[in-house]
Amino acid sequence: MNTALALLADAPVSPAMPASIQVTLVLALLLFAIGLVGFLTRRNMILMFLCTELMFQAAALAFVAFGRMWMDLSGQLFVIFILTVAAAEAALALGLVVLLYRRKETLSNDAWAELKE
Amino acid sequence: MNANLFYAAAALGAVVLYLMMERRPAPFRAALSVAGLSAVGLMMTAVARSAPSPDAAGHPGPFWVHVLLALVAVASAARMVTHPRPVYAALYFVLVILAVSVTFLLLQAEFMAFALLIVYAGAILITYLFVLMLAQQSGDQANRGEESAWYDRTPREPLVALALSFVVLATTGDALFRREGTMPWDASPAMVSRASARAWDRLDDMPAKLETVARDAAVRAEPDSSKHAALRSASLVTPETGPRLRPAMNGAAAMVTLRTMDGQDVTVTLDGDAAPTNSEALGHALVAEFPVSLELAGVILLMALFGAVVLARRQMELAEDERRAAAGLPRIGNDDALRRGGAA
Amino acid sequence: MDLALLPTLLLAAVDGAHAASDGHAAHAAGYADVGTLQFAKANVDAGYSWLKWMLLAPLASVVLCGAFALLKVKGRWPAVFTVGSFVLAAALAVQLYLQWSPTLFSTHAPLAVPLGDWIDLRWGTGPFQSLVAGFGLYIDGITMLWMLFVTVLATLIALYASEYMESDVKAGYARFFFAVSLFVASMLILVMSDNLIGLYLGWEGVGLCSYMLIGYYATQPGAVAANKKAFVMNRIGDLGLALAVFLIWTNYGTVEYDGLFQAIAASDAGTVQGSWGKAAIPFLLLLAVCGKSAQGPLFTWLPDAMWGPTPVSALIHAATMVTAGIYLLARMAPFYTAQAIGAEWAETALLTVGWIGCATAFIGATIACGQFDYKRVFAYSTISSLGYMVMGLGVGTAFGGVYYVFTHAWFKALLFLTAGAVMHGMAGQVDFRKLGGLLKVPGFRLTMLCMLLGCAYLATMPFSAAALSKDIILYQALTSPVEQVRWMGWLGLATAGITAYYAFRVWFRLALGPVRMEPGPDQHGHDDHGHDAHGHHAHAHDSHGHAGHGFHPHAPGVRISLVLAVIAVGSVLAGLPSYLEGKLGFNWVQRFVSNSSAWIRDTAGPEHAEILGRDAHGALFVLATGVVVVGVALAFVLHAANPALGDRLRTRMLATPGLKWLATGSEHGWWVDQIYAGTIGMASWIVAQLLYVTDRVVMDGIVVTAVGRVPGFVARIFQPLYTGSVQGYALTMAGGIGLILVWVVWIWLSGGAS
Amino acid sequence: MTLAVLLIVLPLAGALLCLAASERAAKALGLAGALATLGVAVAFAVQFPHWTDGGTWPDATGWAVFSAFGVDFLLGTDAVGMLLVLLTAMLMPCAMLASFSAIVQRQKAFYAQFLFMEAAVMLAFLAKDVILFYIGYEFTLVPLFLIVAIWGGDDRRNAAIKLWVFSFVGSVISLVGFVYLGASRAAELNEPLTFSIAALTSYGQGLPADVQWWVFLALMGGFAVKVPFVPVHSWLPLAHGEAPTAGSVVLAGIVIKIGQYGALRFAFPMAPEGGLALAHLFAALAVIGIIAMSLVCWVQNDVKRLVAYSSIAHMGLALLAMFAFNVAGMEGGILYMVNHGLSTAGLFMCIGFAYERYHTKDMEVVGGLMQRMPVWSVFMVLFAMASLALPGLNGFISEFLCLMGVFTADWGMKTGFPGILGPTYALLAGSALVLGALYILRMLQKYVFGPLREPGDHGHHGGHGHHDGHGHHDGHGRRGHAAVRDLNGREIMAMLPLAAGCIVIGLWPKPLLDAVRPVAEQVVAPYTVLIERQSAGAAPRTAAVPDSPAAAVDARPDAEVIQ
Repeated sequence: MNTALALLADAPVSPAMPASIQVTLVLALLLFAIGLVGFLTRRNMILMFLCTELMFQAAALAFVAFGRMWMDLSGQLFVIFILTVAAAEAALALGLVVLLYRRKETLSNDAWAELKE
Repeated sequence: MNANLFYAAAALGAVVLYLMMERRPAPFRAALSVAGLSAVGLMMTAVARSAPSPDAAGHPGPFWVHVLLALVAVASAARMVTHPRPVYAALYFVLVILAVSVTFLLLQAEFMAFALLIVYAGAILITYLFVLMLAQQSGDQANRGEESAWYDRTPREPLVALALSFVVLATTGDALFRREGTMPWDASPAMVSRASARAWDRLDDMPAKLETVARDAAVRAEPDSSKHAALRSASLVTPETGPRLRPAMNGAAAMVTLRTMDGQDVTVTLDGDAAPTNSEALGHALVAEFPVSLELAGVILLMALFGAVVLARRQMELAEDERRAAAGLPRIGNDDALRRGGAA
Repeated sequence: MDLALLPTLLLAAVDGAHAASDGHAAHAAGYADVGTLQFAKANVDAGYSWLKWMLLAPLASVVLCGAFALLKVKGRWPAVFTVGSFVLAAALAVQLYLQWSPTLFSTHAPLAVPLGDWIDLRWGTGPFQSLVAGFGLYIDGITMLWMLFVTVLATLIALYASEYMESDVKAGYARFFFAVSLFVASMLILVMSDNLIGLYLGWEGVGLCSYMLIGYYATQPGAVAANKKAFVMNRIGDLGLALAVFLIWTNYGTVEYDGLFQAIAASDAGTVQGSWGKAAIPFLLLLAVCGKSAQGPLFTWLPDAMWGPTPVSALIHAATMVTAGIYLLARMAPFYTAQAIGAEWAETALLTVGWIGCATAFIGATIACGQFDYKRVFAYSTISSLGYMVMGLGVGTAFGGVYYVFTHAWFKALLFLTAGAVMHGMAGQVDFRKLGGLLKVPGFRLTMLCMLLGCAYLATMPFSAAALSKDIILYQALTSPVEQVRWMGWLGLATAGITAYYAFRVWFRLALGPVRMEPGPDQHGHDDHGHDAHGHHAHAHDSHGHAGHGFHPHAPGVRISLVLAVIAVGSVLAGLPSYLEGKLGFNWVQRFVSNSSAWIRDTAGPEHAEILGRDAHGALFVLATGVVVVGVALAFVLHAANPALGDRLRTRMLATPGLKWLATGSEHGWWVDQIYAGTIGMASWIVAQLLYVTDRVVMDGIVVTAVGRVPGFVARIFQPLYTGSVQGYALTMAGGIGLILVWVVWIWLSGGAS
Repeated sequence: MTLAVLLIVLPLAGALLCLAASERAAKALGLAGALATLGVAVAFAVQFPHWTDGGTWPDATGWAVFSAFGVDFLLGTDAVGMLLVLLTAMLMPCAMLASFSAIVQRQKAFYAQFLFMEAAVMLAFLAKDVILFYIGYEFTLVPLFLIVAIWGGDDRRNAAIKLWVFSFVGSVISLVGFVYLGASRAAELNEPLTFSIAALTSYGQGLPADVQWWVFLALMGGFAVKVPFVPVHSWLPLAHGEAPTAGSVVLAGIVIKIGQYGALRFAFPMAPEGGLALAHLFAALAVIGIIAMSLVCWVQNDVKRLVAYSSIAHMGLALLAMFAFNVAGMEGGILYMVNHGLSTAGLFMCIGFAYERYHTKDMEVVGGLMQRMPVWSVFMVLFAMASLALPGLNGFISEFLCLMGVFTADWGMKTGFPGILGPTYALLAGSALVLGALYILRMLQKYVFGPLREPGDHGHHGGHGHHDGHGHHDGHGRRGHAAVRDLNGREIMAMLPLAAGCIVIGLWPKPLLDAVRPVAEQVVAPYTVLIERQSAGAAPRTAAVPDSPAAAVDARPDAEVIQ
């Protein structure tokens, strides 16, 4: 595996060093990207919100990882606030969704395009 | 890092995600998951400096556990955004949260890990599930026999979306990992000492804990068990000037003075274990450094509460309206306002 | 006098004029050049500050009458206030004359009385560093003359009006006397002010009062149109006056007469050659005169001014206000001299003045011949007489002009007041075709005799005050070395003949012949319903007249008769200065002129001169008498002896194509009004409408709207992006973020890296 | 300083009170607030020490509002500002009195708007800091917009929007000039950023000519909209036509004066060379405005629009006189602000009162009102005469000085009236004397005099929006106009101060002249220097720009001046 890596690698393999931070950051990136995909592709309003939550997760991960990297608590503090906002958003968003659902008996956001010119 | 590898992996991931968006036969699905996971793994390796080394003390958890968690999280996230049935999607999201919180644990963010579990998996997700159930059961007739509604089965412009998120992912990753030496992928001694100094300050701010840990340390340091009782009742000495806690040069240790009942002073040296735990530190930081933000967070929650209540009332009115409409009575709710979406 | 040589004289007139035309250029300088000017410095004497009561008394009456008008207090008190204040003013004027004139005539120094500050703008101490125009008095000969006859006539006419306006006691009585008092105050300010801006104040003040009084019958559209016309035409003149004041200040650094005249006297004739800045002054002043005295192109407002109550016509539009122009010319006479503006400019200015006056006199007279409204006849005769006065100043004798102003004030006031009396009695009938034989009507004899006197004076009967004063002008003109001036003289002579004709045409028609009394539209004294809306009083030919039967004219009362008598005597006595000239050795009026800023033109023509090769005095007498006799005789034949002949002649004229224009033209004032309305009026109206449409449609409509539309158009371009689906917007946003990231990472970072 | 602050705070407080109070108490509160402000203004004027020497007062150092942006809250003004403050304080109660019966809906809001506007205007006139001025200048727009948009006539939306867009764009343009001056000053002298008027003035005068050209264009261009100059005037007639009476009064009496005040206080002193270079452009615009607008007045049948157009012409004359750059012209122009404020406000009030009774402003429909309302017609004639500059009334002094300044501006140094316009302009502008008489008298002829004409059923006649007291007229809508009464005591009280002002200023202008002269001299001084330099033959420093004074100002002997 190392040889394969070496073949692919563009640089000499640097001395041993645990890369958990990088891994976490990549995870964050991936989650964010996937969340974005979800937000753009899902038509279900609830799931769209769920995807935003996914992106929140990504952000939280990144915060914690960087906080760990710099040995600083601010990252985790930020995550606390993210949690707060997420909770608030969930409450309101879901309330709205239910409201809209009541109006048109569907969760598809195609039903709501009144902003169109 | 190896940019080409990174991009290649990202592209592979995108393709996999695209293919996951339609229902596939089982073997195809297996192949897909293998491809996707390997794409993730490749990405990890592309950014990782090397094969993981046996863990050294003080370094966050074992590398492979990280990778494993990442795979789980990504896989379930991918499933979540592609699964045709919303309830399952929500459940996959719970999985993501689990993985993430464990990652937090590994990153020594214990409090956050548990908070995430409780708040998300415990509270928010349940709300989501409630709403989904609520909508699904009444939405069934819209499904025309399928196990899920059409709008859950047909993604919107998947290619564009994937292309965009590929760009975001790839470019961001590139920006993060391309240039060597711009980021201290692990804490430098300077950072460590600064962090420990901050930790000692926090401890200094917590006299009660400080006294306890100091007594324990003193007892541990005192071979003569006859003195233990006196030490256990000793109290902290606060000098006229300067802090009670005097960190050592490298910050790895700190000294504090205790005074026993019979008035003799004992200087105790505290080591890293005495430093406040993550939760303690977090709490301290929260109230000592970000009180205003804390208040604001509270205000936000309150407002959300109000909003939720208002919406709830509106819904009740709606129900009322529907009943009146059914009975052929004029509606009382402001229809136009609602139709315009200006209800709330 | 032998009328035998009259024809020969007339025949010889033309070539005679030619004969004297040689050496015109040589004498030209003498015409405008009166040598170096000298003006006695005014001596400031605050001891005379009691003169302020001359202004304050009428103003007090203004306030009282105004209060009465606002509080709608009925009653005759306004008349009492007005007459009382005028009496006081007149008394003060006389007092001033007795007290001050000896000093004036001995020292030739005018009296200056500072009363208070008005405009006081100083931004330095040097010359041209201040614009000061206070409430101050500057009293020299002409001022005193004007003060005297204005106050006295105003008193009499106010008295007359107090009866004439009886029927308005419940309506506009207070308003009327408010305006009259204000008028006298303004007029006195005009003549007594010691600076040009003060004069301007009075100048526009009298204009305002004329405006208010012409429009006194405010419900009559005609009256309101007339007073607008009067004000606007006067405004044109006022613009000239304002510009003249600017120019005067710009050239001499002061607008106060005293300093101004000193500055002119000090200026060196050589340096002013070709300076338009100075040369324009007399012409702008002339423009002002044209406005106020209804001269030249601006004369058309005066006939319409007859919409006002007749006493107003008498006081303002015949006796006093319209002579303000002549006052201005006399006051500013120094500007018409070579020293002030250079020889050729000065002569041009003088000739312009002369010609304008002469032409106006002639045209006015010709129009007067065609009128059937006797009040309008007198109006045009006023224009004509004013033309005479202006011509007098133009041909170089301010004395003649001012003297004629003096005499004219009396007999013209008399004429209007008699006309008023007739109207008053005949329910506002102003068409003399509908009246006749009034001499036989009991109660109207005095009136008609007074009118006879007035007409005789208007016709400048020999030895009448009017003749004596007018002949000075003619003498000056006809004996002038300048050919053009002599032509003015001949034209003036012709005008005199025409004047004699139309004056007596009116009188014969009114006084002689069978008694005819068709009442006018206006029936005050018979029923009272007409008074609540005080409009019916005007001589408007509106439908609601009443049938002629059973009409009892009511003869003028004691006040009117008294005033008529007094003014009649006054008109006769106005000739005294000439009658007594032999005894006193000086002419009373001339002495005023020679002790004023107009002294440079106080001559009555050369002592020994020739007209047509004969002694000027005799010849002029014969000529003047001749034309008058001819005119009167013609009038007698056509309107007294055989009125039918006159009417037939007129119908014949109207029938003959070649002569039709003559009759109709003079009846319609040579269509001047129509021409103005058709050219200037119509053109500017069209332009104005175009401008308005442009402003609304083009500026506000098209341009502004177009500009306003731009953002809308821009928005249209991006509209398709807004599909309304949330994810559409999210997609756009993500795309934007992607682009930024691509730029950052692939261009910026790569550029920065390695 | 406290008095100055009070002048701004008092109306604000009054406005808030109005909003808080009940509909019934609104009138009383509004009037009380305005009167209290008037009292403070009078006290301020009494204490004001610089009536005759052109100084500014009070001189207290303000506190930095946004020190980062160099904005100091610094109040103080000179004699001209004082006059305008007094005018404002005097007009506001009159305007409110005038609208007691006209405004029956949303009274709280109405009177509150007026007090808000008063506060803003006071801020604009008292500010010693450009940005403060700008804040006040802009804020006047909000109440005005609302007044027109809520209580206006039928076309009020259109009018309000035009009013807003025009004024706003204009003031933004001048803001650009201000910011440029402030920023470039801070950059060039590398001093902390400041917007104090004094600093910017002294800095602006030092700028090179072509820069000044742009600065002046920006500042004056902005203020020209407010004045308004042709061709950016088209918002004014509409706004006047639609605004309620009090709105027109304030708009004509105060708001458009802020534009002229801005020109006087900022545009002229801050970029003299630019002013000199652009003088002929703006003077030409002014002359066009005078003549064209006067002619337009002549064909107006909407009497309110007539007065609106006339005030465009009048302000054109005032600005023209200022562009003569000599003491007489500047002084005349400044006096014109006050006098025009009095007479035009009075005219609008008269028209408003008649409109309240007949609900039409069309002179074809209603006229000859003298028979119905003699007292009203007295005021009407008085204000009309004042606005056609009859000597003895206030209009005369200013118009005479304006024309004189313009006329004598060409005589170089001799007259002590250096300037660059000259007789040609004066002659053209002087036509205003005649045309003014023409249209004003036409208005009187149709509207006041002549046979009585009344709309058949005024209940539904003419454009009256929801604002007018329509309700109490319906009762006798059919029974003709027997119930139409002459002015009542309140209305007379509302107009008396204006009438008194017209007469007093007309007969005794000396105090005003003395108060204004030093200020006029200060404004003129730099121009005198420039004109001297240029007429002395020194090459003008101006870059090649249109209407560069090089063409216009060279000392010409009188003989050659004949055009």
